Amino acid sequence: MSSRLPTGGTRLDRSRPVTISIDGQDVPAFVGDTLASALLGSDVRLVSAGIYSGRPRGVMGVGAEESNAFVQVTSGPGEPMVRATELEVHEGLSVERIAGRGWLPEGIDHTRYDKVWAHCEVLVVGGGEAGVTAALEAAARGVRVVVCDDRPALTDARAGELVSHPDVRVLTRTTVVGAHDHHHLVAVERRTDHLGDDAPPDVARRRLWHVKAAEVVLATGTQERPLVFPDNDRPGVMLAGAAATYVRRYGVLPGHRGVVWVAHDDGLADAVALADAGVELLVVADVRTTVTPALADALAERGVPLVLGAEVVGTDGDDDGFLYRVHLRGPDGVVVHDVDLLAVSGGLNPAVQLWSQAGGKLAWSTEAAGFVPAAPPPDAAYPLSVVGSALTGATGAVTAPATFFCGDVDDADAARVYLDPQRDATLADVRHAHLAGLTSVEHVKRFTTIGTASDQGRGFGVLTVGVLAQVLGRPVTEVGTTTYRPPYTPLPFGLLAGRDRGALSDPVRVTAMHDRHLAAGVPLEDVGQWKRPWYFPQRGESMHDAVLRECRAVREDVGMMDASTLGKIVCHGADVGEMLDRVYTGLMSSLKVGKVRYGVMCSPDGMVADDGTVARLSDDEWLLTTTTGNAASVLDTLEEWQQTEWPDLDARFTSVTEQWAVVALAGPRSRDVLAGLAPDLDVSAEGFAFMEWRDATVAGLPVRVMRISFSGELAYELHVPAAWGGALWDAVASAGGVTPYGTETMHVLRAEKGYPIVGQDTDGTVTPVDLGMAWAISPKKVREGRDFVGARSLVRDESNRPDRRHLVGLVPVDGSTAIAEGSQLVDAGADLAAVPVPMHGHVTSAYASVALGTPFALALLDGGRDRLGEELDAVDLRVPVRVRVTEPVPYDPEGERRDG
Amino acid sequence: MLTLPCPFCGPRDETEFGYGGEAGVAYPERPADLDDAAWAEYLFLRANPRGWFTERWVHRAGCRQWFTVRRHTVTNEVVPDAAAQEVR
Amino acid sequence: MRTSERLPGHPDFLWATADPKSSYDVVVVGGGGHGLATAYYLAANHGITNVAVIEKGWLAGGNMARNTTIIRSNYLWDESAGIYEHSLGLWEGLEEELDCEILFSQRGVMNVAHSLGDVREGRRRVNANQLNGIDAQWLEPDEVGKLAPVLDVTDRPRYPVMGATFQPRGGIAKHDYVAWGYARAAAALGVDIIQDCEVQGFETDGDTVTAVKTSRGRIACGRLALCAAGHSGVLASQLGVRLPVQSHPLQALVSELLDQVLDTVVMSNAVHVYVSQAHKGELVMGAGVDAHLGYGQRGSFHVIEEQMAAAVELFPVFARAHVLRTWAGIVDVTPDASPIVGHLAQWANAYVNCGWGTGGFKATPGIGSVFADTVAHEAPHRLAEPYALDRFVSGRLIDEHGAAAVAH
Amino acid sequence: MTAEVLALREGPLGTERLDVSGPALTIVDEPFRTLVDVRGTTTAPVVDGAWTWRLGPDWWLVDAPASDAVALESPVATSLRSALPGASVVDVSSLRTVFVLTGPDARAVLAHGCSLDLDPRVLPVGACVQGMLAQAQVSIGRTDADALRLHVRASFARHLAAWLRDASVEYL
Repeated sequence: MSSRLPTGGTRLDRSRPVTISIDGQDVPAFVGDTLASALLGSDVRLVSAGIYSGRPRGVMGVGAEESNAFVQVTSGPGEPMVRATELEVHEGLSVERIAGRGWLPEGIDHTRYDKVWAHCEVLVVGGGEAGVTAALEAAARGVRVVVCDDRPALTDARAGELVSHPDVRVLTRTTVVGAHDHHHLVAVERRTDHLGDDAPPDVARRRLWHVKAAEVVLATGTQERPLVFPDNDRPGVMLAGAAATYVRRYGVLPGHRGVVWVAHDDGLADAVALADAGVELLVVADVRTTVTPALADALAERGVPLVLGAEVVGTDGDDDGFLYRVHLRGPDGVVVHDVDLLAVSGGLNPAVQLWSQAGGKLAWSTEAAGFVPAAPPPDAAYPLSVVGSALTGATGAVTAPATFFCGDVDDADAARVYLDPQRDATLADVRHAHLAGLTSVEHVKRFTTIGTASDQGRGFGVLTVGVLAQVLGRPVTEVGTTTYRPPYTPLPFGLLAGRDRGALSDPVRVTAMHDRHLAAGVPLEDVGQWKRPWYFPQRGESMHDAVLRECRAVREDVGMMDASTLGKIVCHGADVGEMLDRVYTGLMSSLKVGKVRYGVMCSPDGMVADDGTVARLSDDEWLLTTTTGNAASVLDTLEEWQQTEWPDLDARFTSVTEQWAVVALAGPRSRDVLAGLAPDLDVSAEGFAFMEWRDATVAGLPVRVMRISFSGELAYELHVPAAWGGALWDAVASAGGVTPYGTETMHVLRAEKGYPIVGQDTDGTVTPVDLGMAWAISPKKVREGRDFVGARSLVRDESNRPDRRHLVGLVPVDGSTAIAEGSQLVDAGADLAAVPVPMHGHVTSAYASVALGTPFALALLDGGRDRLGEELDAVDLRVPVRVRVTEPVPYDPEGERRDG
Repeated sequence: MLTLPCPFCGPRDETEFGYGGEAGVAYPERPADLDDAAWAEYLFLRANPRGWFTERWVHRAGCRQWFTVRRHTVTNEVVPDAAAQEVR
Repeated sequence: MRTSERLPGHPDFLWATADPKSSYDVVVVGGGGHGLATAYYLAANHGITNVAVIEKGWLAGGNMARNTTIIRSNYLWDESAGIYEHSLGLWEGLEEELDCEILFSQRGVMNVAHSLGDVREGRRRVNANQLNGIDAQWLEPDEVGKLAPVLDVTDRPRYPVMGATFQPRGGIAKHDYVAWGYARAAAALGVDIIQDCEVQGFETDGDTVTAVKTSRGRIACGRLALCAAGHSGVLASQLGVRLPVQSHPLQALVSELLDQVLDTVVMSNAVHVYVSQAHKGELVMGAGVDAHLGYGQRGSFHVIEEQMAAAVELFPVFARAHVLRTWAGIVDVTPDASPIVGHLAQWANAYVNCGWGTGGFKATPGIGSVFADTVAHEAPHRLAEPYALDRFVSGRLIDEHGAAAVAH
Repeated sequence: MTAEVLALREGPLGTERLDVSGPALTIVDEPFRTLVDVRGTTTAPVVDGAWTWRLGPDWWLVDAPASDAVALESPVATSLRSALPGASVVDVSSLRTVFVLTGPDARAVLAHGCSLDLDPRVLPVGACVQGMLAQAQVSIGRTDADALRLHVRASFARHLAAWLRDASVEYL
């Protein structure tokens, strides 16, 4: 028997019937229905079950207050734990019933999720009468207004005026879920969920709104709350306001024969509406002993008996557990009624969640028998106000704790008084918590899990506080409420990720030569956000072989690499030299124009923070390079010191990392290659010495050439404005026999020379001295007592303990076994089973070396500089490799190769 | 998301800023003259009040200026720091 | 419809809320996990039962109620491995010790590597752990995929999985059960648990703290033990001590209940998320701390969004899960990301235990026993010695930043 | 909506961009097309058709039409540098990639990934803001009622282009 009325239903489009299914059973519906209204309209009363008890559960409410009816959507992309009262139907919607717990569909969710930022002077949450009034008033002031409402359309007569106003943005199907500091409000707009397969493919299904508002007005209305009694969870027990709403909005009779039990005037009005719609009301009961006469009269006119001072003391279920009898205790004793509907209403809770989230205080109102907004959030710079019924709750409510909060139910019955049906938590659980010694509402919530389910206690929360007050024998005001936390309604992870998925999840940074690398099919390494060529394999070549070949080319011939990711900072000003003296350990102010110097930066606690080169371009222009990873932080550091400590220094810094593409050209034949490309440049050892730079025309392009080496070989860095980076790469590549190499070979070559990589051979606990770079600390500055960042820390006793970890080299004693990065160093022959095994250091870098003819490693070793020649075991995954400690510069320690 | 008052750019989202912790911790005039304890105080000791706090931010994604605000560490109320509001 | 198993219930009786007496041998300030565990071990291990735990709000309502319950001991440095492994050992016997359920589940904790640098650091840590006798393993991507089939180990993600460290003995426990278990056991041994009792100041005599002034009156103390996490700095300042501690919001969230898809704990420092699926089925997740100081127990929403993006990138099936509730704790962070344990500066009878940053929950039994020992013997326990306050003067730091980038 | 609502133009070449900073500089004229030494003595010869965007209290971005010069530094930079002694003038033509967004929905597209308020009442023609867009640092200037000029560091340009394509799909 269908309970769909032949006419009516303000949301329905009866010209558009659709078919949906639940657990494979087809259910007819109309566009405009929710799943809940469609199921009620077809007398499908079972929607879900208790998570532990398996007790049948039906639809209880009509909106976000719903605490029972959650389903798994299985059509479209699928979605777990969807509230039936807010799920709009569409042709083909398919759902499955679940017992309090959903599942994650397999596979990638290809849904388009979207975000938008909006700015306004006034945000109005809620588009009912009070909200529309507030919005129109604001709009009349000529300011930007955003109105959010979670329904499909505004129903207020003035909605058209509002929507057409040029400075008003009305967002429907939009729920404001978070009120964060400084009036940052987060809302979710459901854009195509109701369209099913008709949804345009390009339109994002859901959109997360970030609204920044100068002022927020909450017109969020109220949420109906139930009354509690034994077996209050049966399908057929509904909220009275919800029952009336199903009639009005969806043309659905929520039952045919019913009892209404309420505690406030709005509930009586709902009873009148149900009677008018054709529900046979056997009796309307009110917990109060007096009610507004007009409402009593209205019921009397309809022949509906009204019993005052009454309460439901239990229900009976049929074989399926569905409601079929109500036990109502009135002044004349308990009467049993055969029904299929019990509509209850304990009052209307002001929807104070956003108020509370924003820091507003709540106070118990006896009048509303609920928590109402009290003191506003402390931050007066961000005004927050409440209008309409969200301020006051229900009308004509009275406090009647004994009935409200089920005080006199015996313990056996208390186990069937559900205070959180979704979690199957009951009055008995609250009593148990009390007996266990708990007195705080927060403890009781955790003990019983009440209020932790999908509805977050919206329906039952106030009742739970009342129940607890009763159990504790304390006033409600002393028990207090729990804190409301965002989000107001659950948000999909995917929506929060928005576009930040896959390739867009973190920016991919590329150099000017990137297309060349892609065309060459080069494996790329993630270096921070950058994609860098890792190695350049020839056909069929392994990484190992490719790297050995590339290394050999640089050591014996000539190679090239894309070094564009190096951080670059140009410094202008009369005091740059002084500034650099203060932030580098070395002396920079003495650097002559045309020269380049290596530099180390420390943090104030004396640990190595970065290294790079400093080139003096003119009297007042300098170019710094930084490691790829620290480009941003070095600029930040320079600006911070200059702005906050040394504003008197004339120094300005501009990042030019992407302005310059850089080709590193390295190897004994690099001079010849450069000479061929730059016929006008004097490349002789005398004319262009190590650690100098020249501006030159290279392959017809404007290039700044620096004679710098990160491999120990004769080498140049060619810096070109990045617009010509590709052209320069092509020119060098076609210069004849130049082998391209990647980051792996670069690492091998620098390690062979003992050049540490900040962040690999250091970890924030290593000083320049530990690295064997005492030479990078200017003796002149030390002699003259000139400070630099980190200097004071370097003279602490701790910084000079002889057993600090020093950078050393390692080679396998057998000359062939590879050493693994991350190995820990232990005594040679140590019993690895006799834990703890004392550790003396660890391997920071390790490679095969074609130049050395042996694998080798760099390591940080306790007191390492005094242990040269000592044998240790380098242990990786419990496998020891016997190693000998060496100087950290295994290759060309005299530096004879840098001039070619 | 906090909104911070950049003295040059105006109020902007927290995501554009870098945090600089307590304001007014000056680099010592002559670090070499400090004993280890005094130096450690400069390096590591910062106020951590539950309440009003004067702190530094840098508008990293904007004008790159450092500035100072007073913020309440419980309520997150923010007011520009009068002493530090010399917009150049 | 498939129903679920109920979690084990709580004991019939937990603890009786006490009113303060005028004097105690030891007053523990802070009724979180550390304070309760300290009180319990003072009574259980050292026979000191005239102890009060005073808590300004409700018991275990601070970080204990707000953390993501990850337990592991695979820290890099020997000092850290020492205290956390001691703690893990106690976790393994805790249900028996406290005689109640704590839902301790040793489902393993993996920390995923996404770059060559992550791999290097991960291997370094595994090797250090193994040599310290800690059950650490290195997993290749296919092994990661077997342990966590919903984790995408293909090359699709922006930062593909290149391996992981794994500690099989790591896992999770149920935080309320743990705190209440300690409270119950301590109360049973005579400890007074006093809630809604806020410290307003201290009385001192020479180098001795003689009493705690509270919102519920003066409480004389023989010894004072501060276990107030993010509020430690505020308390210490009332005794004229400055602590190198900064208090930051740390956010976390849970999803709705879902059928089990993840049987281990997964952390990613590089992609900045950590997640487990708790006993009832909810995904419990967190990310990094908010940059600014904050005592408001809330953080900024963009941190949650970034964390969700990371989660969906690593676990594509999570896209359809829902964030049910978010919250924040107040973590107290030191300059070297290691805790401060020991004497409170010049005070002869005052001790401090703070600065655990994101490591506090997993340390609970370990530091409870070690701190109780320190207070009982009026000298630092062997495992607490490295964590003395004076390390910031000497510079002998225990830098666990690598471990704590996204610890837990 | 028409197919013309949004136009993207990307390219490292075609215009010149200069980063100009220094305490001695200010802007005097309304269209913000001239930089003047604050002492009022020297007007920088910013070429016709250039935009000068103010990025900070003493920091400007000069956005000038292209020259054909093949040089380490653009000729505009060289002339500005000599005209503005004491200023820091840095050629960032290759550093900053330009995206031009035109059409009535240009602002709406950016709002999908940018928390900046780009309302013309807040950002009038000639004004510029810097902030984050799709995890990249950008500056956005308004050149016309329906036209925005967006600068991003070149290494992020492809990422941003991909993002813009995705974010604008509902508008095209």
